Amino acid sequence: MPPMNTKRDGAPSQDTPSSFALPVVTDRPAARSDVVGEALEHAAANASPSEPGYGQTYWRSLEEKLGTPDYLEETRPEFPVGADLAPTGFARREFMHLLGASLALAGATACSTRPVDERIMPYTKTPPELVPGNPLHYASGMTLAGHTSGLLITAREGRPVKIEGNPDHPVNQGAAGPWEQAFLLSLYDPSRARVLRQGKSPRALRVLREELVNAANKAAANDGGSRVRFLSEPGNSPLTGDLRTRILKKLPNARFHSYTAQTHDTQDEATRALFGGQPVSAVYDFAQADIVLSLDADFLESRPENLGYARQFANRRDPNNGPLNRLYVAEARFSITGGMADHRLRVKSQDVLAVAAAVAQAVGGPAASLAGAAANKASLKSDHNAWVQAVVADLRAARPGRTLVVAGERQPAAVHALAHAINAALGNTGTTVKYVQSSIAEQEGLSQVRALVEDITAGRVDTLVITSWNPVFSVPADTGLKELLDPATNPNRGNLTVLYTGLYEDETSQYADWFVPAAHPLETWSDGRSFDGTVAIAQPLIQPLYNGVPESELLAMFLDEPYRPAYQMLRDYWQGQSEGQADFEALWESWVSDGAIPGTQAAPAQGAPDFGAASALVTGYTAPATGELEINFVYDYKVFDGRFGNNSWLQELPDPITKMTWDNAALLSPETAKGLGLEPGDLAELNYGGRKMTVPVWITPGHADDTVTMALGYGRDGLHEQVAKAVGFNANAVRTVKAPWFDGGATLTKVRGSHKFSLTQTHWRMENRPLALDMPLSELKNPSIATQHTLHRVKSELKFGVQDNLPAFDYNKGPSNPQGYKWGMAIDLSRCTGCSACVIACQAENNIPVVGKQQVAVSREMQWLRIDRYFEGSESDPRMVMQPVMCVHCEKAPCEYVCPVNATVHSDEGLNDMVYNRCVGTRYCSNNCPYKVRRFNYLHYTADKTATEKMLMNPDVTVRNRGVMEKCTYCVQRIERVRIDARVEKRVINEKELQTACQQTCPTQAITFGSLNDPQQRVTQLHEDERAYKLLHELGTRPRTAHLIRVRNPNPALEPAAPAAANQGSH
Amino acid sequence: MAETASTTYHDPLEPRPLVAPHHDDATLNETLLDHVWRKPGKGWFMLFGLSLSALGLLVIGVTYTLARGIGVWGNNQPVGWAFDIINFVWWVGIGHAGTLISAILLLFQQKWRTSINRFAEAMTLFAVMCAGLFPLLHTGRPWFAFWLFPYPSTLGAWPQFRSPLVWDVFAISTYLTVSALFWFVGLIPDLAALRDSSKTKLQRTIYGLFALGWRGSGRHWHNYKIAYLLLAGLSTPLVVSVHTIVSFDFAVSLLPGWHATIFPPYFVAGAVFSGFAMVITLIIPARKYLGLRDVITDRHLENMNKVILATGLLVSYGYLMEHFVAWYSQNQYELWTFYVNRATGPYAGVYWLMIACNVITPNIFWFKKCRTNIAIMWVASIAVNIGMWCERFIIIVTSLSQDFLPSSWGIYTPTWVDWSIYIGTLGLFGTLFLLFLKFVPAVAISEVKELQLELKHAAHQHGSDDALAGAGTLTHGAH
Amino acid sequence: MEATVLDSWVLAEFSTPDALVTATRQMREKGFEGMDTYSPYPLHGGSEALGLPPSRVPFIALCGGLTGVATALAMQTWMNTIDYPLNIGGRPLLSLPAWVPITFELGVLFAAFGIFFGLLGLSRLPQPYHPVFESEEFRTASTHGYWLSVPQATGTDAAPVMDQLKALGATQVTLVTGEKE
Amino acid sequence: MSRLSAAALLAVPAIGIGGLMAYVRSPYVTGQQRPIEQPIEFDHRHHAGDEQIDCRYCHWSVEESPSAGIPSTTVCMSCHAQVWNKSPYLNEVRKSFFSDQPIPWVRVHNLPDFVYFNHSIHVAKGVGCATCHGRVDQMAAVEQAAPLTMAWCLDCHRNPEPHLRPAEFITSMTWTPPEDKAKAAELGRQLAEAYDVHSRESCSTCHR
Repeated sequence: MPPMNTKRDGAPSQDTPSSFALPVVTDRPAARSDVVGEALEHAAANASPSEPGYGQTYWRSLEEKLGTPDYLEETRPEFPVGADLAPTGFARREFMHLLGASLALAGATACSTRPVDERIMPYTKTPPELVPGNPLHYASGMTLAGHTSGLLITAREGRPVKIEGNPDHPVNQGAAGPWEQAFLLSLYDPSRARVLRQGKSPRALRVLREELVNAANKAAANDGGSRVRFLSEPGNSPLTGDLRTRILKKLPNARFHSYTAQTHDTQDEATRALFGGQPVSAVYDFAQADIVLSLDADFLESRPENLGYARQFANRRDPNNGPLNRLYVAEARFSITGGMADHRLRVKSQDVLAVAAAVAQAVGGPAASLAGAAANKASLKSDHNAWVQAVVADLRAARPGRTLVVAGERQPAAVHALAHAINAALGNTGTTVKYVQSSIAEQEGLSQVRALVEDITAGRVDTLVITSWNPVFSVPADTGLKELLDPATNPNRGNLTVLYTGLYEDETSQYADWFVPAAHPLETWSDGRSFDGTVAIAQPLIQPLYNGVPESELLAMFLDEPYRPAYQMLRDYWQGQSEGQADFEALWESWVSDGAIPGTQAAPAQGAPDFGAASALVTGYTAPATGELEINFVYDYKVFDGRFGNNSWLQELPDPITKMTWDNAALLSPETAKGLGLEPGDLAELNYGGRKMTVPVWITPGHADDTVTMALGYGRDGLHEQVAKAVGFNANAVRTVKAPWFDGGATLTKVRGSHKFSLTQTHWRMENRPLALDMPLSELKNPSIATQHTLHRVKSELKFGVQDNLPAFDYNKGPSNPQGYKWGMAIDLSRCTGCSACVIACQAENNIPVVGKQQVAVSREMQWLRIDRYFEGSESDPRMVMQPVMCVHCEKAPCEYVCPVNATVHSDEGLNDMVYNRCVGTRYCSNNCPYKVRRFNYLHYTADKTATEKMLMNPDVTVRNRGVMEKCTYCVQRIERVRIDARVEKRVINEKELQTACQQTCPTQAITFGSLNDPQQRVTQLHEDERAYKLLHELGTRPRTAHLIRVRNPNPALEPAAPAAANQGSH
Repeated sequence: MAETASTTYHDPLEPRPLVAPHHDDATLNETLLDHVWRKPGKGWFMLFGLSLSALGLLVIGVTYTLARGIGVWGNNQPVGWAFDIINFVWWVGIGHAGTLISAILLLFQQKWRTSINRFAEAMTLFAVMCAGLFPLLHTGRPWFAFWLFPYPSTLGAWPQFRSPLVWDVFAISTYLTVSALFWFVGLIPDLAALRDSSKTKLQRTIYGLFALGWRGSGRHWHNYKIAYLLLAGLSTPLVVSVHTIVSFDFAVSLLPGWHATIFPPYFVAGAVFSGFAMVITLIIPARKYLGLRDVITDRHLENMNKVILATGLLVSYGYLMEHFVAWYSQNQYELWTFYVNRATGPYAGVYWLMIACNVITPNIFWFKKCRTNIAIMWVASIAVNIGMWCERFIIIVTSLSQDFLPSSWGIYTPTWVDWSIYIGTLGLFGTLFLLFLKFVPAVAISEVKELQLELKHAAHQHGSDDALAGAGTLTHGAH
Repeated sequence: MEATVLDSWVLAEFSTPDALVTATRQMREKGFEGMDTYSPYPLHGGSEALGLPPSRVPFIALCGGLTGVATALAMQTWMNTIDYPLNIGGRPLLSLPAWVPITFELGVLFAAFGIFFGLLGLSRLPQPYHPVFESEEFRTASTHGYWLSVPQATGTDAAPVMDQLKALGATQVTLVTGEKE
Repeated sequence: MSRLSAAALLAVPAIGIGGLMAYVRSPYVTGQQRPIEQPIEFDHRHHAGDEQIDCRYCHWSVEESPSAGIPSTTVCMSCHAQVWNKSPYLNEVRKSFFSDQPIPWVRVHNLPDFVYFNHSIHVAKGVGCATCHGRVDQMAAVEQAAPLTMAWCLDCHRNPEPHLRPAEFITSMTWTPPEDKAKAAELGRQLAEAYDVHSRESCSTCHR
């Protein structure tokens, strides 16, 4: 556990909302100046005039209302007595507002001259745990698609400014993916919904509560609520589960349907079949697995539940940890996991079953019988045979229980069943695969939505409460939900009352009769289980900014109980759960401050898998149509199912594989595109299942032939989601319930027109340059002549007077470097999956602006850290290698000597300091930087930040003005803060207490930072590792960042050693 | 553009005259000052209007840039410099010809310089003014550009003298200052002549103010002659040093395509090349408009074409050497830049245009027919100007757009603001130049008179018209 | 300009530069001092005829140039090496080769200033007013006239000098009186 | 005449530039010598001078945070609930306390936003309050004592020893180094040694 943030302060112990012990922050003062109005006005201005029925007229009337003072009076948060805003609330809020403009936001107006007559607003009553100017850290959590991950959130004077993984959480272990980190941005998102409304009229919360209580009481009395339906996210929250139980007690005939766009339908189906209907999850242990076979499983992608897997896997890619594992991946599109593969087989998604069956057949045991059943569903392509045979041989040669086969969630239950069977046959059950009770007990997925749709169609529903994210957008088009909710298409719509709660006015909210703005999870108390069962307590960091209502409080309204705030409900629930345990108070405090409840891991599943029962899954499987193109739908690495669509950090994050920002595309392999006469950026008409859609085309090397892959989550049309609007196209429009993930029979025809994509990397070849080095471990140990030459170029000594004419500066402890640190970094390419969590971490930590699609299109993206993605080998079936590059802090920095004003200079400890306020912006440094890691503020990218958005800024980092160069600083603000703490305490900095933001969040620990003057530090050892080399070493820049050669562990049977060396790079 | 009758009667083998023989001091004075007193013609006003509208574009472009930021240009992450520095180098290069004509030819006592030196110096001055705009504008925060000057600030910080940009600041400001001084010192006697032949009190006062009270005193001439010669002597190494320093902007960096030791001579040659071309481009219409065919004769033009040929060959040699060194070093990055990126990359069209204009075009001047045909040389000179602009584009944009890491390669596309600022500087140049033509003697009158006298002496001594042409061998100073 | 001391000159115009030079030489041989010639361009042999010593402009230029070089070297060394030494890309604090361009430029600049201000100073320019400007005929001195001035003590008879000048070929001779500078 | 115009030619720019240099160092620009009127007539002469209240009583975060902290109203009221609790001068304080509205103090020492100054490290290394803030105990309304220009910061960072004082006098308004130059220098050396003072001049020390 890397205890970067060891201060675990702020376990609140009092029990009223007023004593969250957190400063209450809203942009209330801004609200007085009619922020609501402005937002809605903005939305109205941007709303499409052709919008049927729910367009401008509606908003104009709302707008008129918003203009009047009575309205504002009426819509003030109207909590029942006892829940009203605390008396301290206002003052702190006020303080924050003004503070936001001055002290805490130091840096927001960087590079201006000295401001005059600035006001300082001190606290009237300083919260006891807070020292103004110092950060506080709180444990919390984030729930995504049925998994709650543990977070550690940094707050400055009451503003959460950074999200990191909770080091005490068993899955996160300090790491956090892009989604968890970017979650923070959505908290301050000015386009979040803020008006509770019935139809077109704003309503007070009290009115809603009365309405719901009445409705619930009436329904209970009439028929036990048989006409009431709830559509919610999977119930991994114990508190919500308890509320459900209690609602069902009151309304026994009501029904809860669980749906989240990222379903576990098929894997669930498989495990339920194996375990006699029990809800069971498979938990993998990659640390034990010597040979891993992924059947279209992207288990290294950055989804929160994969963070632990990624770390385990990466530890097995480091030759210093023992023999490398070997990863085989069979998949259609290039995924993050596919990029890490030693051997990747490009197959259509529908052919994965054949691969699975062939492997199952070969390993024998229960697998063979299932494989037999699969034989007539799919037959292995002859050119896949050699690959499969090699995999089988490898799996069988490995020690029993030391292999692992993982099936992807897009694959049908049959593939999952086969994978489980193969694991059983290889003796992996109980070693690399463990079956535990699932943290989600109920059925979930599209089947649930289908059941709901049937009920509504049949007129069996009159009240529908939707708490799951935006089902109208996220379900396939043919589900029929939208048509049922839309009065224009459903004549009986009047009989149905729909209540929807969400963070945004989105596609679903426009059909809701009641819309309740939800409290952001960082604004309220909640809990949730991670996929391994561990319960995390998510505490709020801030009072609701936009009057959002917590889901738990909304559900509690159906119970007609005296009002209890979410905090009270949560605490009461857990007090009830720990009945009989002494001193609940202390327990609670430790849970909240640790963020996780110990001992809540899921129990092992009952019994052993019964593969006989699973054969029905295989025999019942209907293979999709072959012929034409196979269409594939995948979740997006950035916006997931679309719920992060309004998150500009994620929209601008380059896709790990395509490096595309602000877009999705129909991805094709080069051959297929050639066959169809399509070029990147062309428009094509997609014809599939009777539906047509025009899509822009992009070509990715390594994509399976005759398949087209489209990411979901784009083409959002939420009313107020300004960022997400009109980005990409909505692939759900052609998706069907029958084949939600892949199907055959699609065609693409070139049509007129083109689409401008914004990519951050357009050239995918290394042009034989020794940049991201990648070779089999055996090649590194016994290098060929070509490899020796390459290694010579990247790591040979630069002799003074021969290759180097500049005398070395003395960075040892001494007069020129009194404190004796020599900062350096090491990046292990063997560990890096390219997940991009570090990019978001850097963006959040360093106040990096988002520039928008147009600016990315002209190569002006601002991310300090980029992940270079190269393909090696043939264009049709290349290998992929990721290389994170940020400023390497050259000791002989080419940027520095060309700066005319000393704006970029070296510190005594070897940092390449960038002094924003001295920079005049000649851009010479960037021109002369061979790594091109410098970023220039071509425009004033932070100019239009609202007061609320400014609260996100890290006050320790200057917000850069236009015309100023910027770049990675090795997180110098962290160094200086830790240094000052250490210096005040008269000690040296401990390696553990100082981590850069990218290093801190990296799930695979690919990034290491520290002082190279200390031989004990990990970074020093990595710099001396035989794999360490310096990027563009031959230029004599002497970088402080070392990259470690990525080593592969190819199966000699598949990859003869000789040609590998030829591709290594140099000539 | 046919030639005037006054020169066509010469035997083609005979050297052409430097000053048409039918002038004395008074008529020279009249001819050369005529355009100052005359009301400008329609053509002048038309050109002036055109220049002013282009200047308007500059104002719009610059205002917009200052208001929004450099982002309104096409510059981006790999291509940090583009039109801004291309135009800077291009204008500085053009400026250099003026100084060279004026100073180097003076030092080498090339008599034919006298008719065109004022003209060329003015061109230098205005071109350097246009050039000087760009280093200022191209900074992200031009309001802090004064930080490049060493002054005792409250920050306690200084400029960084290892940076070629600081060298540039010193070089360009020195160059502008010295050029202005050189030009002004040369102008003083002519301003006095203007003052003394002025017809109104206002004219007399204004020209009198600028003439500083010059009376043509022998004691003044005594110091003046040596001062002017010394300024010329200083300007010569200065002009070489300025373009050397401009080339250091590139040569000192480590970018493939920039990092080359041949840059200083190659840049200086290129500057002279483009500068002489610009002189031709401007002087052909100007001498027609000003009626100066008698003092700016065909011989001047032919000599300039010879210089263009020579420098064009030098520039071609520079290209050749760049490619040769890239091949000889077998440096992977250099090879890519010179043999893949330039010739076949995204900007290959510009590259081949550059080759056509800079390598092929000057070779037509091997032929006397081309050297003496006004139409051909005018078109060729414009081609060279375009070619030299392309050269800077190739050096700057192409090298930047594809450097070491293929991951960060990018494409540069100019925006309307880029174009309007470029065209705007042409307008600024044109405006200043037309004002110069209107208000200041475009030919150094005192020098022409002196030359006239010398030529007459020589003719008298040799009793032959040959001497009119051979007068170049006469010394300039006292016998 | 409180001094009202008056000075007088005899001005004589000659038709050709050669005549002027010859006349000047002869006048000087006759012992006239403080004469000056006026011509639209430098006269060949004019300086010798007036008996002027070598110009001091080159010396001033040399001093200026050397001052520039010394200033530049001292400035760069003091600013980047002594007053605020910074580690710039690992380059030596005293990067003398990098100091060369500015040293050269500043040398040239100061030399040029030396020349320009030296010229102005030695010629006592700018001089917006001079008594000779009172003479309308003298305006040809900058266009096509060749003039000789001979100082004449105010109040004394100028006729002998004027006669002598006429004898030497002057086309016209006048007496000008004005305030002393 | 010519001398005069020549002199003017040279003198005008010289005077202009020189005047500008002087101006930017003057209190007009640095903001010194300008007592700031505060919403409450808080008198440091009384609190820090007469009553000898330690600076850290009110500015309590100075030893642990970058910010010395402006005292919250509760700090004022910890005394003024007892003393002067009816004084009309303290109306605003009481109003703030009971209405929970902060007192809008006017900032006196205002560094640009791109400068990160940290109080705790300076106090820990023996730089006293009065060193930068001047004799606050003699100011009726607090004014900025030092120019707070970068060059002024650098002066001390380049040679901190003369500005150090023993930790026990860190908040003292009256402590002065020994009269004797040699003794003062010796004390500076000793303190630098004892407090392990290594003032840094790297840019990122203050600019991040």
